[in-house]
Amino acid sequence: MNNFPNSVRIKKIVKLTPLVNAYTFDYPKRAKPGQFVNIWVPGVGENPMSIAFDDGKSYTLAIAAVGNTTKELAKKRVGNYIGIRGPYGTNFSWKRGQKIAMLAGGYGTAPLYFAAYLASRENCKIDFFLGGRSREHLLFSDKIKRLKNTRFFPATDDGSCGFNGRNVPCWEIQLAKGEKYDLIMACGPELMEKAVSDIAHAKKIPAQISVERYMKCGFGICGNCCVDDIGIPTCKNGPVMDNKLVRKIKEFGVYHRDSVGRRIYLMKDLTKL
Amino acid sequence: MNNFPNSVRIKKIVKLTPLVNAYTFDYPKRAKPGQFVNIWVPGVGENPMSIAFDDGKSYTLAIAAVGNTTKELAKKRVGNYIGIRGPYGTNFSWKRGQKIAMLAGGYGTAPLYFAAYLASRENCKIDFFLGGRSREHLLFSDKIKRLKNTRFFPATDDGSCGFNGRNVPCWEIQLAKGEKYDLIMACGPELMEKAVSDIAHAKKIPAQISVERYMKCGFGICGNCCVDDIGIPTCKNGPVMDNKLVRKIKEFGVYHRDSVGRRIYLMKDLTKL
Amino acid sequence: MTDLSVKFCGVKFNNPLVLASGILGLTAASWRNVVKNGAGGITTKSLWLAEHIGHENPVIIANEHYMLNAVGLPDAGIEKAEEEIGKYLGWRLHAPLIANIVAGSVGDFGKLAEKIARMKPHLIEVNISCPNVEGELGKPFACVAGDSAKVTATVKKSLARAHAKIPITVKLSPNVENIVEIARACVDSGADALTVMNSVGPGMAINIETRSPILSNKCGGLTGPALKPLAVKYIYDIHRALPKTPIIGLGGVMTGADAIEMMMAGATLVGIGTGVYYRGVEIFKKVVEEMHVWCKKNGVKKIEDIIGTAK
Amino acid sequence: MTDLSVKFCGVKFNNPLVLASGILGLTAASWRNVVKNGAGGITTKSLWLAEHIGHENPVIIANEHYMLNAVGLPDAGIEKAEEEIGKYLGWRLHAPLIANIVAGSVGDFGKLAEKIARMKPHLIEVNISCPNVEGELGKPFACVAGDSAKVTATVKKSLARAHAKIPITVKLSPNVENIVEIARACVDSGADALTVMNSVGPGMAINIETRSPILSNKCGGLTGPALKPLAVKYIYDIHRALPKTPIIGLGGVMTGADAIEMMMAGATLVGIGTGVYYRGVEIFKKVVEEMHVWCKKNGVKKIEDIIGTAK
Ligand SMILES: Cc1cc2nc3c(=O)[nH]c(=O)nc-3n(C[C@H](O)[C@H](O)[C@H](O)COP(=O)(O)OP(=O)(O)OC[C@H]3O[C@@H](n4cnc5c(N)ncnc54)[C@H](O)[C@@H]3O)c2cc1C
Ligand SMILES: Cc1cc2nc3c(=O)[nH]c(=O)nc-3n(C[C@H](O)[C@H](O)[C@H](O)COP(=O)(O)OP(=O)(O)OC[C@H]3O[C@@H](n4cnc5c(N)ncnc54)[C@H](O)[C@@H]3O)c2cc1C
Ligand SMILES: Cc1cc2nc3c(=O)[nH]c(=O)nc-3n(C[C@H](O)[C@H](O)[C@H](O)COP(=O)(O)O)c2cc1C
Ligand SMILES: Cc1cc2nc3c(=O)[nH]c(=O)nc-3n(C[C@H](O)[C@H](O)[C@H](O)COP(=O)(O)O)c2cc1C
Ligand code: FES
Ligand code: FES
Repeated sequence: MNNFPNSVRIKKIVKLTPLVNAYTFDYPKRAKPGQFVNIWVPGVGENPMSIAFDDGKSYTLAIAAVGNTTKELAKKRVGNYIGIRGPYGTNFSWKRGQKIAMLAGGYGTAPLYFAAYLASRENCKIDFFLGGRSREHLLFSDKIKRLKNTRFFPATDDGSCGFNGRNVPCWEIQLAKGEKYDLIMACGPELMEKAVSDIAHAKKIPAQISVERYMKCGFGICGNCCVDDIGIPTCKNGPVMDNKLVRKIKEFGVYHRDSVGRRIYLMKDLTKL
Repeated sequence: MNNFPNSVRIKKIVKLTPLVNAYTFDYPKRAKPGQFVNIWVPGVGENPMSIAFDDGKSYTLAIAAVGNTTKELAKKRVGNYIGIRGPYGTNFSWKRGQKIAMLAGGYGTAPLYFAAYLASRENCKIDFFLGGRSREHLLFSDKIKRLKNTRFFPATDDGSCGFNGRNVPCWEIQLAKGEKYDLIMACGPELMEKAVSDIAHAKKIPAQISVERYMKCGFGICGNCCVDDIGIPTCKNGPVMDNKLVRKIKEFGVYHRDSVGRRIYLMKDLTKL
Repeated sequence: MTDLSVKFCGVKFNNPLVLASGILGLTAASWRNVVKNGAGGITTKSLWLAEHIGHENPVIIANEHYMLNAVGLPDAGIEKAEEEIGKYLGWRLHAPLIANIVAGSVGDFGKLAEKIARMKPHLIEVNISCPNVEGELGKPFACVAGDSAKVTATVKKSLARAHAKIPITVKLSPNVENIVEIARACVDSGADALTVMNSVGPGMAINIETRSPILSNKCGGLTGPALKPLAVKYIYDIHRALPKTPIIGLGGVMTGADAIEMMMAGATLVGIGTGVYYRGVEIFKKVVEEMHVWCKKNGVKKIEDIIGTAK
Repeated sequence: MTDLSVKFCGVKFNNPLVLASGILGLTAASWRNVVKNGAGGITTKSLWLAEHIGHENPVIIANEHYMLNAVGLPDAGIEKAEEEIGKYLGWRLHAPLIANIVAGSVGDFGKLAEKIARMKPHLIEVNISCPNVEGELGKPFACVAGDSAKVTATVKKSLARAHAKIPITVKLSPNVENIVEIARACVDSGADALTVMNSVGPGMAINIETRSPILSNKCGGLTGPALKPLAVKYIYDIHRALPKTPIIGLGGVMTGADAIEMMMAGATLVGIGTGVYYRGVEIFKKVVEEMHVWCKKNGVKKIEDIIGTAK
């Protein structure tokens, strides 16, 4: 019941891509893939970040330096204090031995790598469709390659690595070849997730999707992350949601709400909806 | 950790003596002999009362109507609400099969009856020295008589029942006859308890004594019940204390403090101490 | 079954529990979700005339003892209010909507009230007591009887001008020394009801490793179960001074017993906000159930019978 | 081992934790028992010039969320004070004695201060902020800057007249809107230090089966861990406004981290009262131990170095 930030010292910082650093620190609570923490940079701000890995003693987060809090974080050194609270939200789950397709994009790769790491050890068969702008922006690709029971399908917009294009079309090729999956997991840009949701729904394949919204508290009080029209908070009833629930989210893939609750449309022409 | 009064409905009221009524009510917490509750009469006051009996479902208290709260209480009917919080404080304890002398006076009889009821079922041999003004003021005498392994030694100032005199001299007669006790328990007027403490100390017989002081909170905060010179609160470290500790209480049998913390001497000439 | 329904300024509520302003209060969908979880009525997040940016995160911190918040009253302004209120009322749910309004000047309160009234919420709650928002005097309006009266009168006048017969409740701050005087000033200036109370403080929490106040605003409103005795005392005093003025009582309500206690002090409606943190959004159903159990055990047929019966 | 000693108005304390006034504070024996349990210093229960009867029981109620008290400042008067203070000082313990004094008029404060000064306590704490005791204006002195200043000046004058060089700390009430203004008025009138803060409220708790306020005084001072953010905020603001005035900070301190937080806000000494309810009288030893562990982990050599270092 304690949602005050815990001060943790950064133990390790590894540059993963030009934009993304991996930060590791000891943390007393355990996490499951798909869950997130709020990371606080004193005097600057606080933002939700998925847990990229939990080795039973420390967490690793993969953080892209995009705005002023994450850029300030990028200046931190090993030994500096940061504030962490959580883990919050729901997680990806699977059954032993399932055949799973994972569709990951951007920093969304982090929780799915964590899931793949665990599921592959419960002899699930994993097809990991990792999309990104170019080779250097593919997060954790070397680690994913080394996972057993896992086939790695990179997809880059510039074709510099693997399939030349988005990871969803690359996945559809496998489907067309008759690949059967017991479960789909998607985490990344919303439009990618929307496409996965539509396909999984059409083909009646169970799917779990990470629905991310602008978050303030992270524990179901402020209401900023509530989605239309079911009105539930994605920080508490998500971020990972079953596709049956995601299908009921009218705004999914259409709009989300900013920090004052105003509707922001993903694509201009969708405003008519 | 909840020290708010619980509202309980009075289940049974039995007149024990001209002054003392026995009140029975259901209570969710279990008690041990020697412990007390604070009984609250809304709009009037609240006072500490020993638990005379706990049958595993309900408490019975034996309450003398002496001042305005207890007199107001005496007007209550079965079904009326009263406020109870506790049980507070320490309790009498014994080992299976011990030979125990119990010296009880006034409402002090209540906790010792409760102890005798339990100890006699753990085949302790009990000599119960019950003192009081006259036959009708002897509390629970019929119940005590019916306890097995228990010898009943009533003592009345007016000789109307049993030994004509105080219960301590009556007990000393038994000691003189060579009765050996493993344990002494005393609960009643302080001067009676002081005499027991001195005799037990002199004869090196382990003894437990109920030290009662003016109480307000009942859980070790207000300090009103702290005894000189060890300064510990009798509501929390007592009321039942080992005689070794009681010997360190300089004020025991000499003075106590009233509701403003002023010293009140039991006997006028002791003020020089 | 006990009849838990209450009438508040003529508006019927199926049970006396209303969602407090600022908790899960941004969208119609969220209000409906709270109604689905048992609330008898809904109060919106504070609505501004125009967009109002809140504070940076962290804005809410909480532990087992208390919650501190300095969300900073973020809002997207009147158009968004119209969409959400219209959408909610369109669903014809049986849980009345209380539109909470806030403004930085007395004049804006009037303008905003008029625009909100056109959307026909069941009640308008005038928030003059947010500890993090200060009026001209550098103090919340609610801290000065004169200011409170002026805002109340201005809102009533503008509603009358717009021929809107929507009752208004003025939300008072606990951070004053003369709450009864301020309550009276509001009622004398036309307030139909009073909401007692907003968060306490502000208070501060410092992270000792980084020696930094945790909230980005450094301090924030203090709430939680431990603050309930303040709300009960204020409601008790105000109800005795103004027995005919209905009260929405809130502040630390977690259980059915708390809600009953608040009604006995003098509240007709009971708000729950921080309780959602300690018992989840299902708290409304749980508290309604606890009230039923207590009423049955104590022979209360209609909950309205216990209002203001504390000795 | 970290040096936890602090100097307060020239008086040395082995650790910064002092027993708050009103808890286990009636007799020298009780003070010694608290020192034995780790307190660095002792504050007496409020002392009156003459006998003062407190309220009937119930006077203290508490649950896991808060404590409400309306003990009513009972005291046996000056003779008893002389006995107990003399007895305690006679034992030459290394824990300074802070004599807390209270009076119903400005004049009595002066007379009482002079008599108490003769008993040579290490410090005198002037309690102008008990929520249940009201001055002429029907409000505690601490609620009016002018009254607070007058009491402070009177006490300083009478001590000077008695050539008593005992530092005084004035105990402020949290139930005000301008605590910094009142703090400044006290310091300008000669207060050597400030004690921040007394209990909040008053608040009320009603027993719903009997529909009766539980405290015999109906309402009482609110304390407990949830009130700490108010104390931290007040200490933070007062220390910034009056950096040279040492502060005894108290209000909801339960752990070593709480004490450190309060010192970082600006307190030199940290009081613990209600904490004895939640963690027993051993709380002083426990908190001292927790401060040692934290200081070791964070490289703090002398506890005085952290005073007022919150950003
Ligand atoms: C559940 C969840 C998990 C996330 N996991 C990761 C992760 O593992 N790695 C990573 O790099 N990023 C992650 N993000 C996104 C991350 O929160 C934003 O990149 C970060 O907040 C940017 O903050 P900023 O202050 O640096 O930039 P800003 O300039 O403040 O914002 C840049 C963009 O980030 C988003 N953003 C900002 N604040 C928030 C907020 N409080 N909540 C949600 N989105 C916000 C907005 O879309 C904004 O446009 C996650 C977001 C959510 C909701
Ligand atoms: C641990 C303990 C156990 C007790 N058990 C019993 C019992 O089982 N049955 C019983 O009849 N009485 C018992 N008493 C005594 C009982 O508390 C008083 O008789 C009762 O408080 C009288 O209150 P009153 O308001 O009716 O009378 P008052 O006129 O207020 O007081 C009459 C006398 O009762 C004593 N008294 C009053 N208030 C208190 C108080 N708060 N704490 C302690 N003593 C007080 C004082 O000696 C006083 O002179 C016990 C007292 C203590 C401390
Ligand atoms: C996170 C949070 C946000 C709040 N926002 C508002 C607000 O926008 N407008 C308002 O009038 N009160 C606001 N409040 C105050 C609550 O409506 C309520 O008055 C207060 O929290 C006491 O009730 P509670 O203890 O049930 O939360 C907020 C409280 C919290 C905890
Ligand atoms: C039971 C009780 C009695 C108190 N009596 C006094 C008093 O006599 N004089 C005084 O100045 N403060 C008194 N106080 C206030 C405390 O000294 C302290 O200022 C307040 O309780 C906040 O600290 P805490 O949270 O550590 O208890 C009392 C508090 C309690 C709980
Ligand atoms: S982030 Fe506050 S409710 Fe989800
Ligand atoms: S009665 Fe309050 S300390 Fe014992």
